[in-house]
Amino acid sequence: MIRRIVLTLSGPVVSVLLALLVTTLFLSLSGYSAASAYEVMWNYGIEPASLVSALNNAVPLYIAGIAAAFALRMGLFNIGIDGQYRVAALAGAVAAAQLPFDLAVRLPLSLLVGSVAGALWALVPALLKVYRGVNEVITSILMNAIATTVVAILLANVFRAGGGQDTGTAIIDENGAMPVLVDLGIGNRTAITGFLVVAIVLGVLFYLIQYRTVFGFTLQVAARSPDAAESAGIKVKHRIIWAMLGSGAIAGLIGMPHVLGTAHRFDGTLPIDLMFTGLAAALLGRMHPIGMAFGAFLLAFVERSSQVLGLVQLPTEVGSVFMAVILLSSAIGYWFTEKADQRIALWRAIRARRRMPLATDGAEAAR
Amino acid sequence: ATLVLSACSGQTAATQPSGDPDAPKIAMIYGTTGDFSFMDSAYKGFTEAQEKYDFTPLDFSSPNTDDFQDRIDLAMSEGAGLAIGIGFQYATPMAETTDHPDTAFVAVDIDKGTTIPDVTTISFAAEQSSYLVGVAAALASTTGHVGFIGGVDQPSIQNFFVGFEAGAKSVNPDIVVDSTYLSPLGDFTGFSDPTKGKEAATSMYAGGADVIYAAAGGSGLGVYEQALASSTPDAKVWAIGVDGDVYQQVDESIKPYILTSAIKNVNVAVEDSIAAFLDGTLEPGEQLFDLSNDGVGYSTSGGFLDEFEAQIEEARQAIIDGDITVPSAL
Amino acid sequence: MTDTITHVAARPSPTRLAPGRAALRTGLRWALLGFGLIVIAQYVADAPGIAASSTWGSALRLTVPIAIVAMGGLYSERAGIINVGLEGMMIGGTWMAGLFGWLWGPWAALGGGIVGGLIFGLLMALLCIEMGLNQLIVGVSINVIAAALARFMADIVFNGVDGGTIAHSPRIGGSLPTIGIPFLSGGFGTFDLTRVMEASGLPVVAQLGGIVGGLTRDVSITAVIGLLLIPATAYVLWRTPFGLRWRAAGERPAALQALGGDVHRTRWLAVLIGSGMAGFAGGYLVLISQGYVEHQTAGRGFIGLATLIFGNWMPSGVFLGSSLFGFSDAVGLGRPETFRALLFILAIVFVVVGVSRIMKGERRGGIAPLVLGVVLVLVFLFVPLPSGLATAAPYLVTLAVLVVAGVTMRPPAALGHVFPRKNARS
Amino acid sequence: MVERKELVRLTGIVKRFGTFVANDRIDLSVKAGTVHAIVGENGAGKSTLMKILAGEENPDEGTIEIEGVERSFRSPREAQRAGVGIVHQHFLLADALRVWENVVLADEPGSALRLDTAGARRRVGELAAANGFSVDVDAVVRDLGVGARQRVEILKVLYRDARIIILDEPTAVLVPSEAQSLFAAMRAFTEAGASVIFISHKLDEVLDFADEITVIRAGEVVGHRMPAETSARELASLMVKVAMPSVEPRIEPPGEQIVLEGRGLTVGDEGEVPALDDVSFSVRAGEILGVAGVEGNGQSELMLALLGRVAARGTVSVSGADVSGLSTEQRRGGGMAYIPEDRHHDGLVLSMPLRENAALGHHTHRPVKRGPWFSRSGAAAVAERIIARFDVRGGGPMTLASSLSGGNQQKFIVGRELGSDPRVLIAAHPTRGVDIGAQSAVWAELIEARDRGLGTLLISADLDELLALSDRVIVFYRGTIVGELDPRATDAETLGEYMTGVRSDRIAAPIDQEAAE
Ligand SMILES: Nc1ncnc2c1ncn2[C@@H]1O[C@H](COP(=O)(O)OP(=O)(O)OP(=O)(O)O)[C@@H](O)[C@H]1O
Ligand SMILES: Nc1ncnc2c1ncn2[C@@H]1O[C@H](COP(=O)(O)OP(=O)(O)OP(=O)(O)O)[C@@H](O)[C@H]1O
Ligand SMILES: [Mg+2]
Ligand SMILES: [Mg+2]
Repeated sequence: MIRRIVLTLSGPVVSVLLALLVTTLFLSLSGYSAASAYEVMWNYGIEPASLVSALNNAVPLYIAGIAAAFALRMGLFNIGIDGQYRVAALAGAVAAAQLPFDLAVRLPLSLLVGSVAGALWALVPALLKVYRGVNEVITSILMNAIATTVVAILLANVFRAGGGQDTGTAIIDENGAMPVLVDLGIGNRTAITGFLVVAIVLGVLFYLIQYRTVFGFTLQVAARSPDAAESAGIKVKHRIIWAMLGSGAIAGLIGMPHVLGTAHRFDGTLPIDLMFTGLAAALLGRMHPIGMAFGAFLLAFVERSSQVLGLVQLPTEVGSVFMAVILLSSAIGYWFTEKADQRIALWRAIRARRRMPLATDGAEAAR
Repeated sequence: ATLVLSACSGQTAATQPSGDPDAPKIAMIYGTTGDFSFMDSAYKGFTEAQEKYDFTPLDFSSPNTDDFQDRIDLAMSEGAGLAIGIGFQYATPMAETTDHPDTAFVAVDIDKGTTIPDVTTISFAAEQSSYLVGVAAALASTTGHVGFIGGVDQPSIQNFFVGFEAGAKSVNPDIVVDSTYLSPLGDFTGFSDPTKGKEAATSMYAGGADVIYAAAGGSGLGVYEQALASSTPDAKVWAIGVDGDVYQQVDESIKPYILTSAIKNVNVAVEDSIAAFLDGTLEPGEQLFDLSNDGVGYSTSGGFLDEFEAQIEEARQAIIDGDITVPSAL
Repeated sequence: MTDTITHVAARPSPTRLAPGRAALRTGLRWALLGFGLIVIAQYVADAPGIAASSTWGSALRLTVPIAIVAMGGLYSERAGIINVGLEGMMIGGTWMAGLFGWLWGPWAALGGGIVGGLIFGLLMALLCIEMGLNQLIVGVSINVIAAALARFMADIVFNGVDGGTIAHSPRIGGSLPTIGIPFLSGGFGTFDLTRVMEASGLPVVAQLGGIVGGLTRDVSITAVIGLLLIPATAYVLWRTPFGLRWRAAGERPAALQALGGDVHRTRWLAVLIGSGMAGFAGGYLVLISQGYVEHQTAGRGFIGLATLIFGNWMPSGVFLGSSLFGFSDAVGLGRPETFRALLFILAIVFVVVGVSRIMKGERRGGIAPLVLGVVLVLVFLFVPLPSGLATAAPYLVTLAVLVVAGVTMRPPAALGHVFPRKNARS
Repeated sequence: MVERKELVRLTGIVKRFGTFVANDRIDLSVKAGTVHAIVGENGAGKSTLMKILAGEENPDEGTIEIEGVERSFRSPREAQRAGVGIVHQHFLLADALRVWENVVLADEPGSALRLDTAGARRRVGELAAANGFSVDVDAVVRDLGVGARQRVEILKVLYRDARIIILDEPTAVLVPSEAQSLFAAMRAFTEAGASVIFISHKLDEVLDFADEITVIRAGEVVGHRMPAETSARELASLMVKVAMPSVEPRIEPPGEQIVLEGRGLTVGDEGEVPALDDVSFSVRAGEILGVAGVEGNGQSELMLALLGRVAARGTVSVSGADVSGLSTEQRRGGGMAYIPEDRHHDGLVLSMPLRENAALGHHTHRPVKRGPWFSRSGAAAVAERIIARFDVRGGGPMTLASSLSGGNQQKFIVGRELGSDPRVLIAAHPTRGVDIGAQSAVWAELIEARDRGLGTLLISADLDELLALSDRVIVFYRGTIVGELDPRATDAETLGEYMTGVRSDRIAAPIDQEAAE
């Protein structure tokens, strides 16, 4: 048991160390001082405001990670998350601004509208995969580009409320916006967004659905062996559709923290790259709800702390390089720890065998 | 390869910004350089100011679109006396940050008519310069057909088109003005895809346009290249640049095809506000950079506009005098 | 491009490489139908752009980078390694092409592109083949790393150099030659027949001149090399010992290994060649802009990946897919009526496909194209298209064709499977 | 018997996987021109030994001598050069490639720049013809049946001029006629001076065709016999400590109630020759209805149709209730159980533990399903029960299915399917590739379930199994039933005639079929 815990923990630790090593190497070779970079990043990163901001920014990454993982556990690579959250953010922003209800009704409804929009956008690749055998990756890529255009057209011709350079939809007042969960009050801007609750709920739901329900079980079976699934009475096509719908519905919430929490409108300049950073968080966390939370926080932390790199005359890109390397080294880190674990297991087994009398032979050991 | 790279690296590891510690700190908060447009221009203004004046620069750039507030906070917490935000997205967070006694705010490239308490807002009348290059385009065109290539289909770029079209039509009401945007709102690849810029220009030149105004950031490179490629000995075609004086930036071989550039002096705005802050004259309120104060304009490098100078200047004066009101998309 | 409709499901290795008589005849029939439609569409939609040499020239130039990067993906995926990192390899290609081109000229830029792609190909091979890491993770990481590194390194190398900034390399002096076909499209200073045909304005003649001229006039040597890579790859794939092993490595590596083939070496080679090609595609882009421009790949690596799947992991399919994409992209960049003309052509083709399928008794396969075709006809006749829609033209067209085509996708059977070095169990 | 030259000598071969010894000081000598059989229970180490000889695994100790020369193979290729060729227990063919491509792979004729396609096809075609194999060299392997696939595997070996041909359980998947032609081919090889090493769990054929027999148990050689001097019983007792599987004649007749019935079942698109053509049959409670037929004559389609996995015309009823419109899940819920043809393909999820595998098909009801939840403890209990009751050896509920031996995997599936007390069982090749110990166990379970009233549709390629277990046998040929036989009054030979279309009780059926083609 202890070995398992140590092993699970050592994966990320080794990854981060590896990432530090590689980034340091890079910075040094390019003639920068890595130590000073890490120092300012760390000092800025651990300020309360930074930690809170990282936590808030980790929320959309986490949601994106869950969305990706939801499909990946069914063996589907939903690379269309990008388009799904874009469409959903527009729909959600319009709903949050226009619905004639109080916050208690309007907020959940807007979230629901976003989810439904995201799910519908994901339905296209799902249906094409099931009924036309078209790989979901290709349709998702196409749907992303189409989403951008469709959203732009809708925004320009239908929903635009802002003037001048502001292309946004109508402003969402406090009756539609996500309230602050708690203001820690330790320094400037240490309010934690209410979306943290949404993220936690999603994480729990993800865990329960994927790990604990019969539905999750059937998804796993369908992913690993479609034929065994069919023979056991599990309809693989339905699982594909549900997995994509679920992924899309979750993806629909990715843009909501920005829309309902930060910008209070949809303005066509959603944070980009949330999909890939979220995917990175998912992969970092091995698609486990808790692991992904760590992954998302880590990435958000690096993103936030790299803002100060300008202080040491370093380009902000160092942050991106660092994040990219972390992603890669996470894979390598797990590889190392797995190898190490196998070694240890083998070594122990050999020792155990040596201590045992030679009465039992190989056949027994095999059983 | 790394050895070669570090050998030609200009940077050294500097742990602290240069300059004396008592000098005032000035922060520029912006997206990322390399947009071939106002970010680059602003950055140029910031670096040039560092050479002229004594202050400690705080260079805060970030590619993200959801941390404008963070960067304002960062500038304040680092003790910046002045924080210059580049881009209209700073308007809202700066308006919401009401308590900044020790830090003056400048917001660059804000919509005209925006006033924020305790913030200096700088806006550019880009439609005016576009109008003038539209006039130039119509005068230079022999086919009665000109074109516009925008990077991203967003209001700030549409504004260039509106001015350009009005200018061209003022010379020749029957002129055909084509327009194309390379990517939709929200997809910024249109600012950095010279391949597409080039093909859009190919198609426009082939369709009969002989002057193309490119407001497309890095994609403009493709348009300029195509002006050279589409020209034949008997039919020369032109390209018009944007933001800075493109004639000065491109290769010798392309220079003969750059008719003019619509200039938007973001660098001047940045430099001026730094100077004003340092000698204590920076006032909150709106500053409009337009033709009247040379905040926007057009370039004459290459001398291709010499024969039309009178007409363009006339239009310019008319705008300054208010005889012509240039339409705006903003 | 209309040929895509007839594009059939992946077949195993063709018994003959050159298309047979019957295939040629169907191909010809579709080409004639397509050409006829283009002529009609030009007049119906009043869109000279649809048959203009500029449009077809653009289509060719926009097709090439996608085709090359997709072929690069084909190399690694046919060997069993999923390549989501194409975009990153392409970015590496643009950066290195910028560097090499600036230092040593345009030919070197192409070489630099290959080198840039190879750097990430090496990484991918090492991590995916040797260490057996998850190929999706590696691919995604390569994309992220390449983008970050390109900017970081540009800051160090290009920034501050005369004519360079963090976002672009100094201009590449000189360019590679372009060629045309003598007496047809004015190659080598000869008479340019197609230009005269196009200018004549005569129905059929002008369109033929426009299309042929556009496709053959002033074609850059890079495009020629890039397009030649497609038949070359098809040859390698189907007609060489390496090709056989390469396919086996992606279908059933254990079978290859059991017969003494070296799965790892085959996969290494395939990944490296593929990454070099992805980088080459980057180099192609750089030569168009005469320098590296940050983000200039603009997602073409992903489009390449989509094209690869669209093309069912076949060189011919990749060619069709990328031409479809390139052509609609060119049309989307042109005047709005050109886009309407394309809509018209698609509508008619879909209706024809639908009707002919229904007449052949494939009722279910015929309904989708018929409905889509009729909808497009109605849109063409009655709905004014929003101007912004044109930017999505290639994506919409590709999606529509996918809906209609009904291709059975057949990815390499071992795609994504790790093949450990020792004690491999199938 | 004339004294023959020794072609292969293995001495003191030891192979360890981790701490587990798969081969323990094995000595083996194979003479030229002979068929040398190796028998042993599942997991005894036969395949491992052969992989060592074929250069795919390195022995930890011991030496390999080929024609008296000591060799150490570092790769399969070196073994091939030395004349060793192996046909694997599980086929190693690339489905998407053509026959000739699979054969010449890694030894292609022509230069590096040009594969001599024509030459390769000719060569493979000639090889096939010379050995009496009827395979289309241009066929895509995906479209081939098992028999043809095996011939391709053998062609691979012959193409490389192997003199030592290893066949690892080649007959497990073959029907008798195919097996007969394989034995004929084996004879031809030995007459040409080659040696065949032959692994099988079917002791009869070992006794009939081998010249020498080596018995392995738990990684060690426990016996060496000549076929003439031994019996199946003796071999079995050397291999394992269980009796030969046998079936007592049944005392009570099957019940009267019809539990499974198919009426006019047809599978296939309109306008095509149907894979299953208007098949009607019924199974009564407590009855085992055997289905004989060469693989690919509609049996798979029948099973899928009964299970509701393919679209079929006609009706299926269970205990009198029409289930044609129901999904697989509903049919299983209604008391249908299914032992699939290929345990790896659709019987188990190899990468999941036994706990999850035990839940397959039982996931719609308690104890696995509690409300919407998947009950881990419920599933584990089911797995425990199967493991205990069906003597599945090799691990507990958390063991991965992939790490069980084939026989134990099979027992686990049988246990899972019978564990829910179904009314109807559709069982395909329930003892394929399973050692005789496991075979006895599986048979006993099927008989016991039968006596409890289970109606079984038994599809098997093993005619002895069919004849031993069935109460009635129907024979499939080209998608239709061509005969119904009483197993007590018939023999394998007669069955074979029906199976190959030589005989048919279906009036005018053969003419019909011909017309359809
Ligand atoms: N790659 C491997 N790693 C670990 N253990 C292995 C491996 N291959 C085989 N073994 C072990 O070696 C033992 C012998 O396996 P082998 O394949 O030789 O059995 P076999 O006699 O061929 O059985 P069967 O009759 O089922 O084919 C197995 O029980 C297994 O535990
Ligand atoms: N991953 C594994 N680790 C350890 N042992 C394994 C593993 N996979 C298979 N084995 C063992 O290897 C032995 C032989 O494996 P093989 O692939 O030959 O299957 P098999 O048991 O012979 O199956 P079948 O009876 O279907 O032919 C089996 O006894 C099994 O226990
Ligand atoms: Mg075996
Ligand atoms: Mg076996």
